[in-house]
Amino acid sequence: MQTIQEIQNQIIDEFNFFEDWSEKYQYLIDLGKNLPEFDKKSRIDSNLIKGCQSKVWLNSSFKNDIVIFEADSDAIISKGIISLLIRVFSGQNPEDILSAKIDFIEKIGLNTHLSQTRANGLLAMIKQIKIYALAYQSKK
Amino acid sequence: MQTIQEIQNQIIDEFNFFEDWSEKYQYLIDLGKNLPEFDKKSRIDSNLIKGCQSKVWLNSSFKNDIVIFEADSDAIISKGIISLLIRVFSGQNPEDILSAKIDFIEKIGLNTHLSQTRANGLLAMIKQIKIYALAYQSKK
Amino acid sequence: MLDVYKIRKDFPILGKKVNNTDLIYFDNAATSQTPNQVIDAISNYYKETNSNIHRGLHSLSADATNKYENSRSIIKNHFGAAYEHEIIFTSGTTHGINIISSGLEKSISSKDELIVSEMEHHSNIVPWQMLCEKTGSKLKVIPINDDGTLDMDEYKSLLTPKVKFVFINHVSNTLGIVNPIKEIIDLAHKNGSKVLVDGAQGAAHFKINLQELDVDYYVASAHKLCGPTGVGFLYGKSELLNSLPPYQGGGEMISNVTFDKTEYADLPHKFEAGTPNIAGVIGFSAAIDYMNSIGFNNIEVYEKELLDYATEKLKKIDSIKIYGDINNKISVISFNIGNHHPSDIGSILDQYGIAVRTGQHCTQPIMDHFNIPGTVRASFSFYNTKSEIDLFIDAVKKASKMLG
Amino acid sequence: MLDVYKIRKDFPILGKKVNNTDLIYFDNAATSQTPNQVIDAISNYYKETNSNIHRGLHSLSADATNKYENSRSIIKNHFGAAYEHEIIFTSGTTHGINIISSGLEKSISSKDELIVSEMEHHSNIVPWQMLCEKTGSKLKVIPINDDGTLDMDEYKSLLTPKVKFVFINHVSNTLGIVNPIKEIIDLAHKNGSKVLVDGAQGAAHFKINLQELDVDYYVASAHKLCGPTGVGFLYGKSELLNSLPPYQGGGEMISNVTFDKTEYADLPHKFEAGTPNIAGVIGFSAAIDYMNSIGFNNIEVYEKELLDYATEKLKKIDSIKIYGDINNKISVISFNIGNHHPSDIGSILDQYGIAVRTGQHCTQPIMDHFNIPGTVRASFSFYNTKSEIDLFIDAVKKASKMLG
Ligand SMILES: Cc1ncc(COP(=O)(O)O)c(C=O)c1O
Ligand SMILES: Cc1ncc(COP(=O)(O)O)c(C=O)c1O
Repeated sequence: MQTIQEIQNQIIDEFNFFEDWSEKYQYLIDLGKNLPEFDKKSRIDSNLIKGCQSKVWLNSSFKNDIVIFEADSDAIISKGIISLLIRVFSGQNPEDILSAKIDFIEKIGLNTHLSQTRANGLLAMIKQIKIYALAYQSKK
Repeated sequence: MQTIQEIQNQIIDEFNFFEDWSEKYQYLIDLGKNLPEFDKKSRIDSNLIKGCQSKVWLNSSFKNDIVIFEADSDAIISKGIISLLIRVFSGQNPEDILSAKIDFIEKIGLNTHLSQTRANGLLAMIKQIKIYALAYQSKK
Repeated sequence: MLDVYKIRKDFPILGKKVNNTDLIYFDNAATSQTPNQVIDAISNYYKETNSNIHRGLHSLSADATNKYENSRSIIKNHFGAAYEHEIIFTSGTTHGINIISSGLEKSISSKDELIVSEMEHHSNIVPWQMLCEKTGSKLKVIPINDDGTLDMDEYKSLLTPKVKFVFINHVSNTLGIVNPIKEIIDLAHKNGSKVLVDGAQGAAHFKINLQELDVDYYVASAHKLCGPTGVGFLYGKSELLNSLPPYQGGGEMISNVTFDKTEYADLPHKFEAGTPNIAGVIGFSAAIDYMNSIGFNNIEVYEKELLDYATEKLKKIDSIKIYGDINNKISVISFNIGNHHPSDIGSILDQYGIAVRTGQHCTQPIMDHFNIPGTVRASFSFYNTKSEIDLFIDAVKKASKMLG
Repeated sequence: MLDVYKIRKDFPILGKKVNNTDLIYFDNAATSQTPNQVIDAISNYYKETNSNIHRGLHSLSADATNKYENSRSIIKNHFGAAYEHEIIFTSGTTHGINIISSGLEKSISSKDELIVSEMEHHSNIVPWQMLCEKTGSKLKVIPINDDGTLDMDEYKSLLTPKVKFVFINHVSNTLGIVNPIKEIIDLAHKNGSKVLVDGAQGAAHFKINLQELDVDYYVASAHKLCGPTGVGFLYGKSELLNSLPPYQGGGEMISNVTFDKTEYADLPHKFEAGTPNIAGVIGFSAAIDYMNSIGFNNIEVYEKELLDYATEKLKKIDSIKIYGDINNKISVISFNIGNHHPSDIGSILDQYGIAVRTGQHCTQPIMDHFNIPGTVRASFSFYNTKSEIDLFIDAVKKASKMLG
């Protein structure tokens, strides 16, 4: 299993190949389209992340000291971004998730998605991922 | 009887003699000291003008189509200024009081006493003088 | 006629680069940009006049007081109020509405009804919901038609004798639709109801005369009409404002304080507790002066031209749906393209340096009406140009194509 | 050490002429002056970043949001709050106090008692009188001693189990006296009472740590600490702020609006309805940064030096009476000379270009205590100089002589 930092570096490398922002966005859109949609019953309010302009649902489970995340969104670029987040966080253990420093979003140039606002959900989403990890950690 | 404008002009002329502000203020202070104080029973709240930082009491009476003003203040410079106002307005008829344009205060350089503020009472005082005049006019 | 390229020089931000391209600012309904004339009025206040007002007798304080009160006159004159003291400075539209909603707590009872519309901004819904909760009164809602206009027949039938107040926006921030507020006010008055108009969007785009409208209360924000943030005004008819209790307690709003009894000051001070946003108020009046120097008629004509130009071009785009596409509206276009999420379109436009707003625009009930998660909203101002619109149309097409 | 002549260059207004002489600004307790660093922060906001916050996803809005929220961090760090969301931006001290007084309407009952002091600013009296009127609760007053200090024995005996809240200023704006708020807070907490501290004067002159103070609520205004008008903050412990109902309804403070049910947003947004004073908040944090670059320790030491220098010289003037002439005070001197009316002294000082405040300073109960119509109040800031004080002393002597 790769570490969180290794995966982030890999993503950064991948994005470095793109010549301009439109290629990056096209890639995110493709990622978004390829991320399987939740079935209706997982798109429930208790899975909804507060603070997203688009709706984002996040689901998690915990087995063998490892957290599995699944997510969905009604906006496709958000879906692309969260598919990257899932790639980074899903399959890691709670401790590593909690201590992770997430820098790939800035480094691949998606900063505006990171503004400190309730309306833009990326920070809210990372926070929710960490809250899940904390919950699982304390369950152990 | 001089008109309101004549009296104002006279006051402006008098103040033109002074070389600097301190002579003007000394004159106002002297005027203030010479204006007779109200007796306690005229210093009542119903004669008090709202909107003065220092307290100003204004009294009026009406006889032979002429309004007589008396005033007092707990601050001496205010008293000096109101003694000028009395000189201008007292003994005039209501119509002339109502239509008077008061410009001597600016012209003798007491503008700061004219700021549009409740705390500085000169405007409030002129307003009250006009209110009295209006009341007497409508009584006729 | 208005010389837009000359005007643009007054707005330093319009020369800015965003994401390596020229900024195209089409988010004017959220907040307008600020000309040098306003920025300088604020800076100069701090450089030359800054002082607390009303209570001081030194020259600086007298100057600051005069500038502040002179701003009140400018705003009173511009909006055609009868008296200076009918203009209360607030921190914005929301604050103005809340002064009234909290002021009505004692005079509204559980037998009374209040009317809002389905197209209100949350700021003109939530305070009335809170008032209803406190007083037990009932909130009734004028629905909108599918073209976005108010259902006026429904309004008339909602106007029963129980209705004490009607709360309505002058112009919808989401749809741009201009409501027939004169008719709404007249009908309400015949019914014995009072009307508060939320003028957050109305005040910025055409000249209004409060006395002719005969409106009871009117509120607006400076930041929507080239003015600074943190300031706005509440207009109320004297006798109504006088009948309300004060909103906040503090300095300035009292004339006498002892522990036994406190007397409140007269209008407008009764509602302006504490040190006000002095620089903001002075900036506000500078903004009004600035817009008048351009001329509200010119602004109206030119913005209409931009609106028509953009609407026509947008309509040619595949699967576009414009909400509130009627004639009588200001330069605001809310739309969606196919099933694309508005935030996806907005994110891509941002990469082209184009700032539009996406989402619900604080009007969730409108979104619920159309059953959509939000819209893309482009709103133009008199400093925008047709060539910006061309670039915008181009970018919308590209975004739609990227999203596939 | 602090280089006052270098610092003065940051304040353009200090070079101003008033009545043909150099301005000497000794009205700092009413409002402080604004350095270029703050003026520029505001101008630059309008020139480069101006946009509505929180709801937008375009770059400009993201920038503005980050600057706004970053200001919250700066203020949280400076005042030592535990969390960002414990800092609520207000339009000033008065607004902050009113958020709490209106928030307590439901939780205070006619059996409860509230405590204020005789030296409070009207802003920290009137809202509690209004609260008592609405709830039937009782307002009790800590008297002051003749040296201006609080009668702490009386405070202790007022602190009965019925007391729910104590409202006290950190520093008296009229007397300059620094109250023993740590002791007041600890006694209140032992009694099960909460404490709101009015920090309008406190925040500007020394560094405070909210967590160490363990204060429940703390309020202040930016315009008293080199910041802009129309902005301030309310600090509250999370659990207390969470337990209060929202103050105003509007945009930003809700998370979901339908006509059936509206959900309120989390802290701090719950209390920040409507478009906030974005430029003001950014200017506020620039002011904090500026003052920290000078150093609050340096400020405290230097202002004490000015205070001692002026006090000593003033005391030599015939028939002068200084109110609150104790050791533990900030650089504020309230005085009268003989029976001269304070406004007479103030008017003459103004002719010398010296701005002092005269009157009641929004503290009528203090005036009633000393049975005077008001005082002359000279308040110094770290950008004032000893030679200004020399000129002031001279002018006071001349004024006294003129008045005879
Ligand atoms: C002790 C004190 N409390 C409250 C206030 C009110 O502050 P503001 O007018 O900024 O709301 C002041 C300022 O005048 C003050 O000095
Ligand atoms: C129609 C309408 N009402 C109210 C508001 C709220 O204005 P503010 O945020 O300035 O208080 C807005 C602005 O967003 C608006 O467009």
